[in-house]
Amino acid sequence: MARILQLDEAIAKLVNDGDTVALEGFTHLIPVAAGHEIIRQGRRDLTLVRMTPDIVYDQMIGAGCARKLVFSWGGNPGVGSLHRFRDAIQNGWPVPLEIEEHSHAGMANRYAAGAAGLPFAVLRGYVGTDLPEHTGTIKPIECPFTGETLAAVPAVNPDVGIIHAQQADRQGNVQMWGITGVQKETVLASARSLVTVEEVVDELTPRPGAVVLPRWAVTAVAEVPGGARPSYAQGYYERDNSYYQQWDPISRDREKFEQWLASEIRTTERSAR
Amino acid sequence: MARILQLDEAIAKLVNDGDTVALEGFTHLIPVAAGHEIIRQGRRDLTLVRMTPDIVYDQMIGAGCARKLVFSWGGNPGVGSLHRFRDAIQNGWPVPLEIEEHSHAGMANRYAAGAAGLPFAVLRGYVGTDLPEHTGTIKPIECPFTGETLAAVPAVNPDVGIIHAQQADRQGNVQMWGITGVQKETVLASARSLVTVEEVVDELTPRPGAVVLPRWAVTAVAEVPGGARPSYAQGYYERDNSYYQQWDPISRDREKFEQWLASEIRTTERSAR
Amino acid sequence: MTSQEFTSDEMMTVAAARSLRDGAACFVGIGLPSTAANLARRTHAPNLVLIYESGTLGAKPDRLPLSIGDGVLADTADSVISVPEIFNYWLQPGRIDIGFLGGAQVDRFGNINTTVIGGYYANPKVRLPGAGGAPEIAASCREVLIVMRMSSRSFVEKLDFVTSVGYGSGNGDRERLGLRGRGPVKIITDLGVLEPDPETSEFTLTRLNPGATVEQAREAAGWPLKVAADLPVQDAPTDTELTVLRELKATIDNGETK
Amino acid sequence: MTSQEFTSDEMMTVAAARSLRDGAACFVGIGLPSTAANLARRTHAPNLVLIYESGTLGAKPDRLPLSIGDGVLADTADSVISVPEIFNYWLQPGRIDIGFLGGAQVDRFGNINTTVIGGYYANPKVRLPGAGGAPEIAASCREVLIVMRMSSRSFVEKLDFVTSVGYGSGNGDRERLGLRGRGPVKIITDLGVLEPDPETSEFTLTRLNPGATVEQAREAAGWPLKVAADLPVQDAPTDTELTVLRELKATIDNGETK
Repeated sequence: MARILQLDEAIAKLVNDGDTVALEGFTHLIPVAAGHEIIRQGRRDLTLVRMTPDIVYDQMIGAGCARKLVFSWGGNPGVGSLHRFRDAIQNGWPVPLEIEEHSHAGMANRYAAGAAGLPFAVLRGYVGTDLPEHTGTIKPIECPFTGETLAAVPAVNPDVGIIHAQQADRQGNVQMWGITGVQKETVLASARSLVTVEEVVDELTPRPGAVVLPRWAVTAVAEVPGGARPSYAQGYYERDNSYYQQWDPISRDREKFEQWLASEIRTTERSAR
Repeated sequence: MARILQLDEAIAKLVNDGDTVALEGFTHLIPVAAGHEIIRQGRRDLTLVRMTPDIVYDQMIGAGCARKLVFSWGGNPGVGSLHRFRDAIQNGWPVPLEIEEHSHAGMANRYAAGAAGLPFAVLRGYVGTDLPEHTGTIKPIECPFTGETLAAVPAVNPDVGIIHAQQADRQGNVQMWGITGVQKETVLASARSLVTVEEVVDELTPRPGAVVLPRWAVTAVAEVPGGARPSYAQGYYERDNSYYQQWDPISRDREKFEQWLASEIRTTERSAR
Repeated sequence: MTSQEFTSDEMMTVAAARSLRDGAACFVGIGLPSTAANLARRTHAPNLVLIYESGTLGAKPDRLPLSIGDGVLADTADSVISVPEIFNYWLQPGRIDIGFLGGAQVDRFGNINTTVIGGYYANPKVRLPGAGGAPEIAASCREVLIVMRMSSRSFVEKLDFVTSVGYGSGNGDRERLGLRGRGPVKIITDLGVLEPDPETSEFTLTRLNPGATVEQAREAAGWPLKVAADLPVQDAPTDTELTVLRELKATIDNGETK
Repeated sequence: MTSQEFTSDEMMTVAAARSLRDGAACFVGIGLPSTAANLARRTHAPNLVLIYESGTLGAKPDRLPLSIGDGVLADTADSVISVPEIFNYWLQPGRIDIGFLGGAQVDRFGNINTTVIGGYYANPKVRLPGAGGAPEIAASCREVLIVMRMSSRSFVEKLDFVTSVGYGSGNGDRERLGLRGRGPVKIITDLGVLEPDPETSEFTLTRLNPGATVEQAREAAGWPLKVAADLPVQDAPTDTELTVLRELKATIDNGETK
């Protein structure tokens, strides 16, 4: 049954050093504030999972939270590379980063298998690519009826799944709408889950296209208005495209990044973004 | 791209003798009128697929349309047995009926695999039951990562998938709401599809919980008001519970059933139900 | 305790309702399970989460639903999802606390038959509806409650077909088969309640219904029924339970349907 | 034909738009593919179905989306579905007619690299974003259009990493690998259009852009580029195409983002 907590309290209770943690949100509703709180609390040795690691993962990796990244597309969308990610892979700064690389279809199926309580998923994928050579978690599997060979990928079952949604009610039922990506699967695949929301309301009003997570499927809810910035929350605020561009020079330079960490994260109670 | 047709025309074009045909609808939105039209047109040797064969399948089987039934729960809900179904299995009347029997979880996954273009699905199911002994389409499969044994079932890919929905627009986009069961999967798993609808409207209004099938994923749409009776269409009419009870004596008796066929189906252009 | 008369069906329904703890997520079939779950929600378990296999999570019907796909379930649910999703994302991973099962036959280890009786599979004496959701409810719910009237025709030495697994051929079988739920924790009957022996997993009469006798229960079992040394009598339905139950039943006119 | 000046990017976008037939279902990435698809929808292909991997089926944006997950896509879509569903129910079964791909490197068989350049996998010279949706778009769309600027750095003899498969090592490889889509049917470049040779599947220059020369194209290919005997020049963008394209581009202020 979901408990409604403060963000700092929720991260302190739910996220431990060494955990496998997934922050999901496909362009929309990225749980950025939760990622910043993980940096603020100094978590280490995390295995970070995310289909599309972008700025918030660049920040977490640059801050030294992660020892491994599981992903399918990593970049600053429309801008370029994630330089903290590259610095960690190529130079081990501030700590070495191991990677486990899939395709979107593979990652989506890994979450779906995790949500379904299955040890693996089957897909038509990866055939003829170099990914299986470098990624141990892609294996062939034979259809017991047709003999055809397909790809198998193991379930992802994070210790903690973190998403951002528009609303929760006071009982902790969660509602999100617009593009909802792989967020339901992330919560259902995870041993513990945190949903940050734009607002806690008395009652959820059913909406077209909404995804509802009942309170008994969620561990904790934290009210964090603006918690998805610089990504967007449909019905609340737009994407801050300039932030993505402004991130590039900060990310490129270790010193500028350290200054950013100091001023925007470590010395603030809650980041402005 | 969906064509909007008359029901008789759609059945004539889409359903051939010997086809595998799935009429789906889980209590709600059962495409009964389409089933009656299949009887009226005298189709034979069909493999009928349906999770919950109830009255409409009893009628189709009694009328001699089917040579095989693939299912997971067969009965007249709340009333008792399907006597035409039993007469066909036990006495081969009017023609012998082969059965292929699964659980709901197995059937739902067979449709989902069919919709996903996979040859099989994996589930935690059937373990310790007598079903695999009698159903050839249940096989063990080993997880290539954990070594665990699970159940595999082959995809269902009907020649024709038929469902009933509340609305389509004039382009053939379909919208249904309320309990939508396995209907999306049925359409997507099938080579051809027919959606009967309560009404064709100028524009679909987005609704909470609605499932939309775009026109390019549907073969044909037919406007058939009341086409789900005696089941119900949320927002249009209620379930006719008395019909289910009245069916029992008709179903029990070959002669009464033949009379019903003659008066309600064969001599009418469209059945009252 | 009540001063009113009550039927054995009412006692069964009340006993089933009492087995549902507040806040639990409960996989409900139509008929007695649905009645019991809705009774519990109106009495001691207002936060009981009702899940129907048609895809309604957290239904809060204001009358008894007439079918597992009744519109009132969709209208009042927290979320309505597809049938593949209900089985794959909700039942299979063991998210659901309690599942109800019934059947035509049960054996001493709580295995259930809802498929065929007599003859052989291809040409049975009685063809039953089949598996439906039962095999995976039996496998994956954290606990299962079986509700059946006792008779030597239904409580049998050997099932004609195993549709759903309880404890298989005894203790340890669930683990050996890799079934992750705990299995059936009670068989609630019109004569009393049976619970699995902690050593052998054999169902043993542990409680009698008011007015029922051990002899009746022994006669109604198709195997030599074990009886607990300490055999309390269940509390009869309270006035509140009976009143709410009868109000609920009055919300449906022409019979329950699946 | 137009009387206006136009850039080679504009020519590429127009060539890509023209390749989209009306009524087709098109899997669109952000940047040039999204611009081309929206241009086509506003010119010759009003019934083009735009599908974005974020889960929007049939999006009809009234401005260029800034990301594949732009709110305008959800607001205008026929249906918004989950990311697992878009890949499993829509892309994987071969329901989508046309997919767009680009990349850092392409080889003569239309295989693409978007993963690493130089060095080795664990310590590359350049770490690219990775696969995203590309491997399965390349495998499962009925046809693929590749859009890339030509240069000997990007049109290479040998890929540093195969992220997405075109024709593998030549004709027949897709069938051998069990890939069900037809594969890349065009590489649309800033100098002209390449199409696979029907015998060998090697990409061959089949059309030049206005103003471009065969020599430029040969120089910009990292392999000995084959050139069709008959080499027409593509029609320059029409006034309508240019006007609509520039209006579309004006709907975004601060650059396209994925």
